[in-house]
Amino acid sequence: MIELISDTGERREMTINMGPQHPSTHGVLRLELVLDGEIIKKVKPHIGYLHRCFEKYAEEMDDYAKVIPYTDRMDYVSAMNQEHGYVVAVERMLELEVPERVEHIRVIVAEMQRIASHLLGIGAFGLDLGAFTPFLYLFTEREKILDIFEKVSGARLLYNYMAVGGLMRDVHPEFKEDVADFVKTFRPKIKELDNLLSYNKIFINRTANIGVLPVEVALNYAASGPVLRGSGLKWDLRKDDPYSIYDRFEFDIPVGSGEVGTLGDCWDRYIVRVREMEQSLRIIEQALESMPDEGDVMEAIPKRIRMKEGEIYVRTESPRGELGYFIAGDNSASPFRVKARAPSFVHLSMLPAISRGSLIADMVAIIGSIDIVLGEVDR
Amino acid sequence: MNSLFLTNILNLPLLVHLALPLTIILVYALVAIWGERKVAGFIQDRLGPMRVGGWHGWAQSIADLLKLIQKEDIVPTNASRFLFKFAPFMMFAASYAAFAVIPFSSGYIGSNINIGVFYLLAVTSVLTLSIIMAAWASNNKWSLLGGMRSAAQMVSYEVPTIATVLTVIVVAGSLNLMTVTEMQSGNDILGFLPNWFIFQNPFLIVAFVIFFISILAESHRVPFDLPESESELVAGYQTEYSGMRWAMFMLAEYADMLLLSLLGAVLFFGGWNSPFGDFMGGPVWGFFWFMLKGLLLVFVMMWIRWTLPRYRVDQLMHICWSVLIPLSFINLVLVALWELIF
Amino acid sequence: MLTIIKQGWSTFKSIFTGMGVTIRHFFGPSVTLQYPDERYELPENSRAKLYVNIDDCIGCNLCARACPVNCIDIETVPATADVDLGKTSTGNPKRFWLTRFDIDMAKCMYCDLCVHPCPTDCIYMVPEYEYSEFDRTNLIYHFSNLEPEKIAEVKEKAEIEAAEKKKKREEMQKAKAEAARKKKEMEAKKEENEKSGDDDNAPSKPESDGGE
Amino acid sequence: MKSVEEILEYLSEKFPETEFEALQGDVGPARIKVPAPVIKDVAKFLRDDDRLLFNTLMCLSGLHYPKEEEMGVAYHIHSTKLGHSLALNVRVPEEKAEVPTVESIWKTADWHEREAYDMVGITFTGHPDLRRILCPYDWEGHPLRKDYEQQEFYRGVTTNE
Repeated sequence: MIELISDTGERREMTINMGPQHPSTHGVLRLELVLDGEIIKKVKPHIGYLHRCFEKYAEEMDDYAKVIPYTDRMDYVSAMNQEHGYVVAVERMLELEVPERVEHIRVIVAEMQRIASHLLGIGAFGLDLGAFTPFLYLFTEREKILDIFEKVSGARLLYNYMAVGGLMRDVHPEFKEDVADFVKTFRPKIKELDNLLSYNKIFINRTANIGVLPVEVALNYAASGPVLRGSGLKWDLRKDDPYSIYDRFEFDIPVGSGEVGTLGDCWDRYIVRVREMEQSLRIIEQALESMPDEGDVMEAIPKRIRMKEGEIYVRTESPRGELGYFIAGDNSASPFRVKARAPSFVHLSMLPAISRGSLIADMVAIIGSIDIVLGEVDR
Repeated sequence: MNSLFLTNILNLPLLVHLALPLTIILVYALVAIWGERKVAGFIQDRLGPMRVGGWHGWAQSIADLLKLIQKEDIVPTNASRFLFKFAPFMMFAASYAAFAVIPFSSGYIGSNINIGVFYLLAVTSVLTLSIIMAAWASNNKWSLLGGMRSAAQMVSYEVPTIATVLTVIVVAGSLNLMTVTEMQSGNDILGFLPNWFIFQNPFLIVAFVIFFISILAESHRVPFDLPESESELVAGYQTEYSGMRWAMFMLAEYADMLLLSLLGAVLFFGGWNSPFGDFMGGPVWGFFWFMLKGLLLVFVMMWIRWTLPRYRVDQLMHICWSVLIPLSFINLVLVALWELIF
Repeated sequence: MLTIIKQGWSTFKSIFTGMGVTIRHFFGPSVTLQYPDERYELPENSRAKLYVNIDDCIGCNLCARACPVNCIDIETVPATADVDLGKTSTGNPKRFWLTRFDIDMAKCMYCDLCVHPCPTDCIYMVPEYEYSEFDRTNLIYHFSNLEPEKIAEVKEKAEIEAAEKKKKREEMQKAKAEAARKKKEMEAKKEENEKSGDDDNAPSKPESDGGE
Repeated sequence: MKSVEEILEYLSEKFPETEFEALQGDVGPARIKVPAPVIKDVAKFLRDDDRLLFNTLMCLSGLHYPKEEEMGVAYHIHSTKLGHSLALNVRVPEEKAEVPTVESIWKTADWHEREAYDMVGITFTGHPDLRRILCPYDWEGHPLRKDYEQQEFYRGVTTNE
């Protein structure tokens, strides 16, 4: 039997394993919790259960282009963004010019993917806190995005759509109408989400003032994306270190403001994601307007990639934060070293720092609010 | 009312008295589990079970039951075997026993005792005991946490429940649920409203709100489903249970839900009284009205469940001790004053 | 006290707003599909299953080389001189017997990378998604349409031809070596001749390329 | 915004007896090669100096150069205040792959260094909790070394297929 009082009458701390099979660790994350009652005294994350050797595979491939399908599988919730980061990195290394149409399509699908990923992240966050229904409403919307992606690329989850210098195939003829339709139907859903979840008092009680991440700590831990913005720093790589054609579009960077609690709490991180979806819609609209109708998306794809010698670190804004690819090339067709700097990996490493002294229920909220994808943590 | 009929029916053989509530509970549980899934489905823009049985998968619960009966009965190695096996039955027995004093219609009540409310509240507290028993006997840390939460929660929420029940008792002046129901017959308020307690006294509306919140907590429904919160405690005290024993827990939980809803219907909505005075009255219609009121409350519970996230342990306690309990006692005084003046 | 009432009111208000949303959905239509009765139509270019139009395949092995997971296994046997395998629908001549063309769909990662290099567009993805199997080995699709006997036959033939060719090549090489030796000798002679001042030596006979 | 040359100047000003070197590949920005023993001091200087303020460590990667028989660590740092980035490189010989940790400067290095240790086998001296992070604790070898050979059995289970 579990004994919580030792023979001498002292209160004993209880060590408990949360995960790897636990409904709200978002995959196979294992947390070793030391509990005093329900209060967490110590937390020790153990990762690696989903390690699929992305970096080793990348080195084994005899072509830079063959790595792209593997990038999909890192953060399987936002595959387009992962590909986008990789192709941007390789293109920057090859100093390759990409056609206008390609860039526009890339931005549109990447922003749609950002919305899809946030929908899942928010939904799963609600699910962790016991709200099942918003999760399914958001999933309905996500399905619409995936339907468009399926028409575009032929796959629903792991697209392998972007290629170095172009795209694997052109978009379907009704692409613009489909996307415009989605944008139109999706806007009211954000309002509905606000009514159902964001401003629900119970939800606020569960998330405000929980897992507070001050901005200095966030920077010291190299947090990025919605986690950093939730702490109040206006920092978005699409604006601060622009890649692709993001510098042409007008959009705001939503930041946390401590509206219902302390700055940098779970609710701030959550609401930043919600507001970001609106901004993504704005980007999509602008991109749709300026997207050229004609153009070959495959013309700039090099027949064979032969990399020069050099090291480069290119970062892009994935839905979860700064997705960096460190690529080292050595005059051959096969990558010398590809390291993916995954935002979830970094965010998870600060879990012990922000969750000390909270309750088990808060732990669930914190994990949900930093929105990790274990595929990306373990790569 | 027709006391002759009443005495006659109370002399029914013991077996009938045992079987009637049991049948009601079992049929209700099958319907309610199916219903809950349908409600969840419709709320979530889907359809819920559709395949078993034909129309809207009506036989889904029966199929599930058959499956659960066939399952292996797993007892964890280090569990306390006897308690582990016994807890689900104890839980079901507790909620089943409480049905004895529920006046299903003007013609049928299991036991027409004069301390009905008292008996009901006393018997339902055994639920807490069985949950702790299940949690502790499983020898699982998650279960234990769930059990502890449940104990704290149920003990706390019994206070506002009892306080609000007390307000009704103050108005009714009787602990006998049959008498309480009979007092609410007729349509006299404003000429057309039924004489239900909820319409009789404005403070009883407040009492009902507190009562409803408390029974949500007592029956572990969202937003107070902490003992079993599947995303935190991996189903809490039910973690190690499987097969028929787990089904017993579900059965007891749904029975508990109905029990408390029916209690609410008796105390605030006139029990088996028809909302239209004598129209559609009588024992059979009475049963219909009574179940309808109870099921409506159950529906609201489901509706809430599929809308809201859940509270945290300390917030739950905070709501109980610093909001509901003071409010319910103030309300009790106010109700009493209202009764004194009018 | 006032704050408690305010708090309570805002709590109730937000709860009722949420319940309003859910009850609207309760009476709204469902978005799901009753799967076995209704089926989702995949867009025509969606990637669900690999298919090979074996009649068009020239056995160039490009798809197998492009595959990141090596799920395509091709074995070819060169067609002997007496057989004409014809041409593909795209006009490429076929030169190989495809004795094995297996795709292990259990390994496939649906990346579409094998489709692009194909010179005859004979390997492509088809929108067909119901092909689960109880045994993993059933997911290895054999696209080669040759009978085992035929395979054995063409292999034998090819072997014989290859042996002949090898023989010829060896002979050729011998001849070449011979010619080279002769040439060398000739050149040595030439040098001698040059030394002696005489200069009317015929150039050495060019050896044939072995183009049988 | 400071260029690599300027930063190099500041560094040699601050650490006169150490030699810094700018590496330039065919592509990509120049990187500064820092001798391993001083990396921690350099990192502290880079973070705290008012002209530089590199307050985040974006990425830390371990590399293995089999030709030179060297191990390398690449640091990519960035300043959100001044908006400039810098890449540092550290090279150590293969047989004595030890690099001082920068975990106390940038907390994020904690897991990155554990990963570099796990993947290429660089020991970070002074790291508070240098364990394997992605592979199991009792895994043999470091998978991203170019001379890595996969063990055939792991706890009696074959590692092939």
